[in-house]
Amino acid sequence: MTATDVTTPQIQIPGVSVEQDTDTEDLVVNIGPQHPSTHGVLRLITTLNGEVVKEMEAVIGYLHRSKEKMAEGVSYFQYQPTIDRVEYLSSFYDHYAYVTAVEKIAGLKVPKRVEYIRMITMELNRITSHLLWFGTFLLDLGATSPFFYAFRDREEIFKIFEDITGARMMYNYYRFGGLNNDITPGWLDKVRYFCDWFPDRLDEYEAIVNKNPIVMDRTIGLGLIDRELCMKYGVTGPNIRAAGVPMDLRKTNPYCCYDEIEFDVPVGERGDVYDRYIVRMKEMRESLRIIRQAIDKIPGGDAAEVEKLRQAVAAKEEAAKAKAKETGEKPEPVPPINPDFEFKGQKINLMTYKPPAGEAYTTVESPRGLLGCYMISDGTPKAARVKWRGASFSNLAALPELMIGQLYPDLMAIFGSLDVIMPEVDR
Amino acid sequence: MSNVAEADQTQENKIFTTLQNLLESNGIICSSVDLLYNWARSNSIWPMTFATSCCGIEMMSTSASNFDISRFGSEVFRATPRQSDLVITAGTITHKMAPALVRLYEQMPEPKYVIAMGACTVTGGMYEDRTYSVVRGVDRLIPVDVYVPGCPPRPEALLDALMLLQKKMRKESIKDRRQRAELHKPKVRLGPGEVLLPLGTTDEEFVRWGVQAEGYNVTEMQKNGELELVRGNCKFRHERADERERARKQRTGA
Amino acid sequence: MSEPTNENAPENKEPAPNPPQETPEEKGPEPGEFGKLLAENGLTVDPLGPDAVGVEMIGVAPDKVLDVAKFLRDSQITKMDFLMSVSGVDHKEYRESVYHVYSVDTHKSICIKVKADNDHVPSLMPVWPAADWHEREAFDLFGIIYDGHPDLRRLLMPVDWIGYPLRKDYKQDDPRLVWNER
Amino acid sequence: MVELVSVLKTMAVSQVQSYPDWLAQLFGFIGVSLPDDFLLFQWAVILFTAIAIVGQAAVVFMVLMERKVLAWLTQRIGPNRVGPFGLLQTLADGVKLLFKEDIMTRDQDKLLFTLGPALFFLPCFVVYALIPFTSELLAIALPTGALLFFALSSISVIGIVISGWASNNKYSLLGGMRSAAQAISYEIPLVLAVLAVVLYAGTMNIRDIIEMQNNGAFGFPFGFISWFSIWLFPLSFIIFFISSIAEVNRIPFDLPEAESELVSGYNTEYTGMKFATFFLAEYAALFAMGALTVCFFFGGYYSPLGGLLSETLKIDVILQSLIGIDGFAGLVRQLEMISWMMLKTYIFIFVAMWIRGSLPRLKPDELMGFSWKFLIPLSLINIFMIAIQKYWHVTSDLTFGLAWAAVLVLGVGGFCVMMSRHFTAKLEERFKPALT
Repeated sequence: MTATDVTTPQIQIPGVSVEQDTDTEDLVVNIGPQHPSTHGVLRLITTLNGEVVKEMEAVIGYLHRSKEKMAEGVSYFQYQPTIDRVEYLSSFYDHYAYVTAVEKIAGLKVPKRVEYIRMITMELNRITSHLLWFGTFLLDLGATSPFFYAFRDREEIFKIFEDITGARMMYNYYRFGGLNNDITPGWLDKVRYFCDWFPDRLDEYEAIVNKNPIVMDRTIGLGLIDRELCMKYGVTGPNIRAAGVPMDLRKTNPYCCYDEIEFDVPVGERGDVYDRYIVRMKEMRESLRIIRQAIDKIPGGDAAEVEKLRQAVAAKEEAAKAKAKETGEKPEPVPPINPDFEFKGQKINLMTYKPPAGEAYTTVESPRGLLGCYMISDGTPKAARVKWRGASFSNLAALPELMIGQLYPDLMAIFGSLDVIMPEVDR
Repeated sequence: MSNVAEADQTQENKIFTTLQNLLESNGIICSSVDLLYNWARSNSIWPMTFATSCCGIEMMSTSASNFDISRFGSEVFRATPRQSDLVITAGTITHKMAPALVRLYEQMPEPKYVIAMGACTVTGGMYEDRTYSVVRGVDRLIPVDVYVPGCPPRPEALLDALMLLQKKMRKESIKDRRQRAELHKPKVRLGPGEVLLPLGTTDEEFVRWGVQAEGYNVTEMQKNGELELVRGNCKFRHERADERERARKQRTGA
Repeated sequence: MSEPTNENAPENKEPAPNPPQETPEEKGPEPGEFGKLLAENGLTVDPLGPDAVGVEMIGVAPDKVLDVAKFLRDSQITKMDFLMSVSGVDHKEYRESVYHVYSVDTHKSICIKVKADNDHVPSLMPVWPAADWHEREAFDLFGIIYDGHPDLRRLLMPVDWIGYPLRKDYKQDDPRLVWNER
Repeated sequence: MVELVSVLKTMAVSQVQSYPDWLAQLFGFIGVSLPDDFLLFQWAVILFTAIAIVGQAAVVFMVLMERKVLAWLTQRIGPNRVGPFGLLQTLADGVKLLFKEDIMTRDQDKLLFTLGPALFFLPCFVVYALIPFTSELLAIALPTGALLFFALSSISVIGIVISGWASNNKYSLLGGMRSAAQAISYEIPLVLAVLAVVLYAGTMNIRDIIEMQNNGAFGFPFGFISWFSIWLFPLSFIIFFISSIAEVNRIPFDLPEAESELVSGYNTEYTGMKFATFFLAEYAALFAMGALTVCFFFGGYYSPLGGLLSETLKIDVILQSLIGIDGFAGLVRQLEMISWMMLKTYIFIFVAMWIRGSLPRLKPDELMGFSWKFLIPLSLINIFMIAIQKYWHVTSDLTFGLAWAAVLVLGVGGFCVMMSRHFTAKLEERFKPALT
């Protein structure tokens, strides 16, 4: 819908101008900072002409928690719990960006098993994030039930996460060059079970929503984003993919082990709200596909098997030591297990760990788009500068332009479809 | 919600008055009214949808299927403060957000309760040190009834806090509650949008939070020192210019 | 599109025309792919070598940064059309504005560093409009003034905030924040 | 004054043809003899009071029912802490709201702010006087009952607009304005849909319409088969049901208080008992609309099993013999009627709640478009068809009746196809700017 479609038509009577004769006044509605559909603390100062938005200004910073200042006051490892709160719906991604930045600067080698586990957790996290988006987006449109269904399914993934990280939302699981702990025995089976169980739920949701005439009527052709606008504001993620630009860092600049895995990048046609919905739903299926492949390919397999290998090596070492004691010779070197099977790379003391001077800008394809972490290390135990480039920050910047000329109720549909999450905007 | 005018607190609730008379005259009626009153309100706590960050997601989880806050009659999340009894401060409160929270609290009708959910609103949490923008505990702004530690607390913890609040409500008397309400009335009346006042402006002109009002160039005014934006004392009472002058004199000892 | 990489491959992959400089030896790092290209087109920049990920960094003088940015955006070889972020950096003596730019077509990125001249840096909004909020943020937190920015005011902090909180010498001594005493 | 009283008296005599036998027997059993004047004139008042109490109870139950149904739809339990199965939950809410502080801000129009909820509440309950819960439990059986019902229920919109204006809140104002626009749009199809029934029945007396339904269409008077309206005008029913949901501001038509857009719409500024008044009135209106749907299309208080219970099985006689008191047969028949009435009404209320749990909200422009571009033309076509039907006395002949039913089905189907075409055309139109 273009701007000219919705603005009030001007009645042309010769000699009489409607604007002069009728005393109309614009209505300034101040949406937020506390409003049910601003997804947190955002303030939108909206000028309405009737129900048509004439002007909009976004005021942010209501959740500015000085994350970047905190990084300069604590050690690299101490900063890690804070990262969870930068973007709490998909905090594995922020951790990944941060941890890789340190690893790149320090040149730490990461075992392949770790990369695979990181990939599985990140993709599961993408599903939780998209599920929450699905629920709240439809809540913004006025449908209540999908919200509850989405939360029910998120709990299943939370159970999977809780097994290995011990937390529902704030995981703090990745470490420099490895993980905090290996996955638990049988965890992969749980993930596999989830992968088999979840597509049915997705089918159900799509059956409720995809062809729902009200949803279609409220979303199709609305909030059009094209490539130009994405470049203008730096819009990324499913929003740019819905506009037909296959910009996905997992494909274009593969990190982790995404280059060893087959997956598609869902792309929309028109770049409207409906396309963004469809792209996100398809992405969840792609994530499941990635997880399934990753489970099959993970080096070492289940944690129990790796543990067996580890025990075997330990037993051999014991035996060699005992033998050496008897004979009085040096113990024979025992071949270690494949380093790819380990969940920790180089052994480091995390509390005092400091990378050498250098800088890195690591980027991850988070559920909301391009997430960047710019880190400058000056060789001291504290980072000189950590800058977060949240995807939502740029996605939100495009909202005022998208909204001009649209109806007020469309604000919720368009804003919801951008999938903005405020802590990532304000940091 | 900036256009919502400040509540006219002089409006008396007639029911309160009549009931108080009843209470003072007859002890038996007092206890039975209290019983009914406490039973009713402790079982229908309507929270406000106030979620700023991470804890907000857990609050949503609490209302969702697996934890189901509706069992306690509290699933009626009202978006407007006028109809809610409880504000769950789910998430960090920053200096920029603080006036909004205080205003929301003041807009709620008595009896009103606060659950400080999560470490950030209890003490400032991980932002207690080394940050410049976070309020160290929401109890510096509004009175808190139940503190829920955790970062974020699990949904079960929030349910527990709700039950604790119910217990607290059942012990209260309608009379005490009224005295408390008197205590928490705002001391200084604010006009609509009067949050920050440049020096020498009339009451009609004002600069809104974080936004440039018409005719003002805040950056420039700040550069030239024309803008004396005072956030008042800890309760965000933004006094008028003369009151401000007096306060400054007192502070400096002049 | 993507070549097979070893497991420790840099994220923003270069086809590595210049492997990381092993022995700079007082010469300073040699210009990389973009540095050479810019030099060919008469735009001299300071080569700062690749960063830990392998992204080429160039230092540009404030008066030249608009030309360099325009060239990087319009050149058919570079096609740097996507500004990822603008970061302010405080080096105590001076402040720096760092631009990370990405190309959606060639999947390469570049880092442009501009030393602020007495806290003044030309705004790159004419080249990349995406810089709008990022530059406002850097102004808000570091006090870097972007000349030519149409609407430079505080973004994250309240309008009446005193000081630039992300500077190294920032001390929070605002008497108005009395509720913040501990 | 005297004239007025006499007019009223004659009205009462004409309305309340005779006081029911079972009631006289009941009073006789208690040992009270009522004066004739009382029974003639004040009977309506007593009945209305009784009905209002029943209605209040129904509304209080409905609030809980809504919460339980929504919980059930989303795999939750719902309120279960207060009383058995949480039955007293609404009572607790009500008492709490009664004791809440009543806030009125400085800049609000105090008179209108107070008047708003009352104006909304009053018509929603007055219409209960017009609903026949049984053949006797009816406060006033006006010959223009249906007309008065819609006239009264449309007053409540004024209450919403007034309270939206007086709140001095922009969200409230938007909500009030939306409500006015919505009411104007949806009252037309609502009345047009009923017009079909009225046209066919030849009366606006709601009780007479029900009685006619029980007398049967197609010359086959048995239970639900004889409810001619639903078989002859299914289209009317669909239009009526959609419009009635819009009329009582429920999802997908709850634009006046769209929570995700307008915070709480017209009642954003209301606290305590004033808000409770809105809350109650909304549910009262929903109940009234549900009851009206039953009256017009589903045989009102008559059993879908025909006379199976009362005539074939003679439960009234059995009960009377069990109790052993004369005069209770009539009472039992009345009880059966009110049970069927309530059951049918609650089925429709449940459907409304079900819809609330499943559908998203419409946009204001779509809402208007749906009414003006789709429902109103459809109901005009419907009336035209009914008029033909009436003119040719289609229902007197079974074969002709069936043929007409086929024509009706074709007509409805054709219109639905047209509708879907219209919809796809609209979508294509929307695609255009994106595709070019």
